[in-house]
Amino acid sequence: MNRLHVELPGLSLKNPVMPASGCFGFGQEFSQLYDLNTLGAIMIKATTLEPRFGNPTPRVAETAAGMLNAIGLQNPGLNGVLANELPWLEQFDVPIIANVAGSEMNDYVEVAKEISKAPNVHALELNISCPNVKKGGIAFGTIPEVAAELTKRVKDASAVPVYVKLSPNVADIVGMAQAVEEAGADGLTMINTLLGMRIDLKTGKPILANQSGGLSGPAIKPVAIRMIYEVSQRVTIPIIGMGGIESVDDIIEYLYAGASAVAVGTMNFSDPFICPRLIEELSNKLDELNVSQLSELVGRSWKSYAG
Amino acid sequence: MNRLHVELPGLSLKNPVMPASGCFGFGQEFSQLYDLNTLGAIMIKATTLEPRFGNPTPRVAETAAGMLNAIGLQNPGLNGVLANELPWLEQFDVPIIANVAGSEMNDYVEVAKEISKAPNVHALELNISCPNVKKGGIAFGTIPEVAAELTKRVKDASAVPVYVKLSPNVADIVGMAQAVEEAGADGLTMINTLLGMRIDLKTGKPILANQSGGLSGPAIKPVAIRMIYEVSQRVTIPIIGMGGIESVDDIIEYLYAGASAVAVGTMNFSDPFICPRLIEELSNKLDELNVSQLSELVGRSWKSYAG
Amino acid sequence: MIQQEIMRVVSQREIARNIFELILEGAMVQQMKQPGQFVHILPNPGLDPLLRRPISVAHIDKMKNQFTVIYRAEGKGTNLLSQYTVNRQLDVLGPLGNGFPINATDSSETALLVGGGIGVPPLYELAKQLTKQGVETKHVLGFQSSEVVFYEKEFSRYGETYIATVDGSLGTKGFVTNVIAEKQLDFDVIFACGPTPMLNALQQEYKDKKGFLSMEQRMGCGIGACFACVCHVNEPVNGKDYVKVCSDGPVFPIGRVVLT
Amino acid sequence: MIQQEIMRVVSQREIARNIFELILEGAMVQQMKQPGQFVHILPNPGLDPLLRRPISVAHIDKMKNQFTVIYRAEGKGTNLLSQYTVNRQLDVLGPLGNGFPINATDSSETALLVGGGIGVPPLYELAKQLTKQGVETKHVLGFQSSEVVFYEKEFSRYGETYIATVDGSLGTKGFVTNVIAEKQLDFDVIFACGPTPMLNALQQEYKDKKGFLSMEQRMGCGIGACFACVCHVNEPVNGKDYVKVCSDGPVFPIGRVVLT
Ligand SMILES: Cc1cc2nc3c(=O)[nH]c(=O)nc-3n(C[C@H](O)[C@H](O)[C@H](O)COP(=O)(O)OP(=O)(O)OC[C@H]3O[C@@H](n4cnc5c(N)ncnc54)[C@H](O)[C@@H]3O)c2cc1C
Ligand SMILES: Cc1cc2nc3c(=O)[nH]c(=O)nc-3n(C[C@H](O)[C@H](O)[C@H](O)COP(=O)(O)OP(=O)(O)OC[C@H]3O[C@@H](n4cnc5c(N)ncnc54)[C@H](O)[C@@H]3O)c2cc1C
Ligand SMILES: Cc1cc2nc3c(=O)[nH]c(=O)nc-3n(C[C@H](O)[C@H](O)[C@H](O)COP(=O)(O)O)c2cc1C
Ligand SMILES: Cc1cc2nc3c(=O)[nH]c(=O)nc-3n(C[C@H](O)[C@H](O)[C@H](O)COP(=O)(O)O)c2cc1C
Ligand code: FES
Ligand code: FES
Repeated sequence: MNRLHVELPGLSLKNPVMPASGCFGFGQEFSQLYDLNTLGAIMIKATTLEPRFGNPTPRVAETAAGMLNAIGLQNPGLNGVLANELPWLEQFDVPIIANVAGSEMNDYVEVAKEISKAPNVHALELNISCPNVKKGGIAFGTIPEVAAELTKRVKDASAVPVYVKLSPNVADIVGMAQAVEEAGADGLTMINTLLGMRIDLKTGKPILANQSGGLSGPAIKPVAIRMIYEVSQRVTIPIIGMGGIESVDDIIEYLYAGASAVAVGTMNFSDPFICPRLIEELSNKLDELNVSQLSELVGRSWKSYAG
Repeated sequence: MNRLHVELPGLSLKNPVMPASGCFGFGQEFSQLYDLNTLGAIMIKATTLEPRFGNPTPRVAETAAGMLNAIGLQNPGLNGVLANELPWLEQFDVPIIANVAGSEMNDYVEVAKEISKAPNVHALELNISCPNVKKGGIAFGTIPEVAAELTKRVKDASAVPVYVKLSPNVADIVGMAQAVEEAGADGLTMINTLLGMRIDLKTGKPILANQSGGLSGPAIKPVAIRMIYEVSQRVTIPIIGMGGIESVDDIIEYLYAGASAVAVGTMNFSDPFICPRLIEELSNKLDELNVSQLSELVGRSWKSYAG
Repeated sequence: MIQQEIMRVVSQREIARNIFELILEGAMVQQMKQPGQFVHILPNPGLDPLLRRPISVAHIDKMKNQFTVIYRAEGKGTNLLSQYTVNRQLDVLGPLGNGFPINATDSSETALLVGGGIGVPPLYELAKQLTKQGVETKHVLGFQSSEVVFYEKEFSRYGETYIATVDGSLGTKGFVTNVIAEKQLDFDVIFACGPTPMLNALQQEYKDKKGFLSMEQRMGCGIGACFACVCHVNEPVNGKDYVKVCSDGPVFPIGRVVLT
Repeated sequence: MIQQEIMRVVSQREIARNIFELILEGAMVQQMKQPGQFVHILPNPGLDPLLRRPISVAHIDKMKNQFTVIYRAEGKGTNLLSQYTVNRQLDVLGPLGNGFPINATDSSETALLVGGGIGVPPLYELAKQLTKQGVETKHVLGFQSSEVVFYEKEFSRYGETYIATVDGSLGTKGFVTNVIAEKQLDFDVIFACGPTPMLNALQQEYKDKKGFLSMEQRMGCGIGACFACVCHVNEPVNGKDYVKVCSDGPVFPIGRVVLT
């Protein structure tokens, strides 16, 4: 039996490592670098009902051990993704997690309904936490009642399990997690980016054309670990953890905190081969830790265990 | 006229740079390294009504471009500070900003009342945002009504202007800032630390004995800049900015964002001479920027200005 | 094929104020196809700074397995880069993007190569390859001041070379467009790389000419996956209303991209 | 006086598996007073890693303006440190803390120096200074296994030296306490540095002896300002119920600090 195997609602993963949404497009570019079949899953870029161009540029800025982005959910729209992106991905034996976004609840519901029918979409990731769009996005992610309502409606519409992606820009992450769990979420993915800004010293204006953007990368890892540690003890649904993962030790830290699988975002840019590398290293790490199944590590930081 | 001079409620600062609370003790240690008279002000460690030992150790952990702390407000208590720390600081011609903390509203009020009478205390910094104490602390910092009520009562008790220190662990920082402004705050200091955690891979448990702690350092700077940018446009009281400042460019970025002065925390540990160094460099920077008064830079990122 | 390679520093020298010429060695050089392609360099292992820096290929030497980049040490990453000494190792991703189409010109034609500041480097390999093809090249290189002028002699070897400096300390005072007008330079095709205002001026002036412009944008991935570097286009390309500078460009036919 | 100094690397060598001996040169050496003091080293300019690393002074050479540290390359910072080669520069803050009081012993007495792992280094300068004062020193040094044993010969020069290894691959199998019991070592004063369980065992066993223990704690500032490194004490000291390891210690009289 494959020690790296992870079983989650809708997802039978050969390993727990997947690229995070928005950092991997729809896979085509990275497929030129390595075989996508090595991945546990792929979280594709957010899909909205209509095609979107997104925000003006500059859309990224560097920060200490992190970066800001304000892409603004650029994507070819539901029809484009259904017609081109998903069929192309069918050549790989990798479950796709479709990231669903919108400005109105109805948009979300419509996208969820259609995209969840695609044969290789095994789960949805409900993006209620994107900081970079004027309407919707993060608003859904900071008010528990709204998030719950949206979760319920998407869940009703979806043919596959629904993971809700939580925003860290809240005072009470546990309350938010419990609200969406109660509304029927099958799992959580956390965390999305923190809201941040950098100012260009030459112009005196924000670097990003959108002014503020989402902070990601190693800088935010401690925030993610803290939130997963708290939430995993208070919900029964599984968590896919993300935020600054750059090493196999980081993966272990996420598992200990309470994540069942992990996603790598920003670090794909600094090291485009990071996902296959981590998957390889993870196997050795399990030898070192002397565990026969990855799941033994999940939640170790708060579970009492023998040994 | 001194170009670095900054005039704020209760504070006539010879320059805008001061050490942040908790990163400088009560000044005695750093006074062995350099002349404290060079500083714009000193934000002393939080004072509570009774002496506190604080949390068990380990109390600090390193993170990517940042650190976590869970000191737990260790301090000699109001009487100790009044009897020993503040009198010792009187030898310096530097305004003291006294950081006030507590578990109950009454504690805050009592400390504020007494400590604000000390001759060298020119302002209070109301710490409603400490993540490292079980009672009070951050609870006051995440509910606007509670924060407002506390501000009002402390303001009534204090003999000097009151700055409220905001927690970044909220969804709506502007709402919080406006609530305390309305309650009578004379200024804001922002930001305190983000809640974070790291897990020790050897033990599988959180590194900090307190489990979670406050994330500080350059990692959080983009979050601080974003919040100051938003808040400074929506309140009329001045802001003292902090979070990861490590260079004179960072100071300019804070001023552009809307801060009127800045505090340096974590970087005092990596570079104990950072405050006097930045003060010196700031003067040259003003030449370079060709400005005759520091205040011209405040809020440039959102003010339209000629040139 | 895009490779990630730990390359060896062959040499590094400051050729003008804060302008460095860095020669790197490794197998990736064999993959370099066109002048105008770029590499994505990680200035430091570790997390600070975090992102790679896009730098154009300025000269390719396939025989020696070496290539040259020329860059300005400005911010954190490029300053760190300038501290790499001989034999140290550098993490490079490349070659990336689509460069200048040298086959778009034939040997009877004259090409005008226009570079501004750190937009000059990719034109050097271009001048070399065009010359080798028998194309006549003229070069107009614009800089801030004489202190940051570089490679004037090197370009002269391939053809007439004019310098413009903003402060007039060398060559014509003003911009590259002043030189072209003043010297009444004639050409069949124009190739340019430099700051957006320069490209914009050229695009407006020569929209009916054959020409190719190399663009800059802040980048994340450098390979087309993150949508950081998109630009609007004047007419849809392959059914899309945008292009990505990193993977569709950085070089585009004149008139294609909306410049402002 | 505490100084921050950019010091020069005089030498660096691996003296046992992952154990490095690093010699640094600079004016700060003149300020070093006691064995057992430490320095706070910034392993890297830049922000990753962010914090300094506390490392004990293992040998002082005032004539040459040089001092030695011995450390284990373990995490991010110490691994980076181990890559510094001769003549590179390192940002050091020090000397910090209060070390072993060598005047607490007179020349008629015998001192037992007990070190565990990377707690061994500060005892080396201590052995030297005590010997110079005419004090007889015996050394018990505990390690995990023979591969990480270091400085056995160097200590032997100053007095009887016993090695314990947990796996028995060198010297006595077990802990330093096993050696002391087994060899029935006699002494008037004990000095120890090592992991807390070792210090705890010694403190319980020898609470009535004259002795001094050097402690470790995670640190922020290293100079007493941040309250990261406090320990409870058994009896109030100067009216305080705690001490700071960095500025009150790292060496404390046996029995003073609550160890668990
Ligand atoms: C396709 C392409 C080719 C380039 N070729 C060259 C070249 O040959 N020589 C040269 O000197 N420069 C070139 N540049 C510009 C170069 O990438 C930037 O000067 C460099 O990234 C700045 O990094 P820094 O560490 O100095 O600045 P920092 O301020 O530390 O950079 C912070 C972040 O902003 C990005 N950034 C800052 N300025 C620019 C810019 N002008 N363009 C793109 N990203 C920027 C950085 O990449 C980094 O992510 C090229 C840019 C692109 C897009
Ligand atoms: C007073 C004192 C003297 C010391 N002397 C020596 C010595 O002579 N030789 C030696 O090898 N080691 C010594 N240590 C331990 C040494 O400081 C740690 O091994 C080192 O800080 C670990 O850093 P890292 O980069 O390897 O680990 P990382 O895991 O990258 O460290 C992360 C953070 O945790 C801190 N940390 C991790 N482990 C320890 C530890 N055991 N003690 C204190 N902080 C820790 C680091 O300083 C850093 O802030 C001493 C510690 C103290 C407090
Ligand atoms: C350039 C970029 C684009 C992103 N786009 C999306 C997106 O479309 N949908 C989404 O849910 N998250 C998006 N994210 C957030 C990431 O999926 C991830 O949650 C976050 O970056 C934290 O992980 P990291 O630190 O490993 O990057 C994006 C992040 C980046 C850096
Ligand atoms: C070790 C440590 C102790 C702190 N103690 C306090 C405190 O007592 N009161 C307070 O208001 N803030 C405290 N802070 C927060 C800082 O004052 C500051 O708001 C925060 O660290 C962000 O600034 P920085 O990134 O420059 O450190 C502490 C921070 C650190 C790192
Ligand atoms: S930089 Fe990522 S798409 Fe161009
Ligand atoms: S490390 Fe800061 S008080 Fe000891």
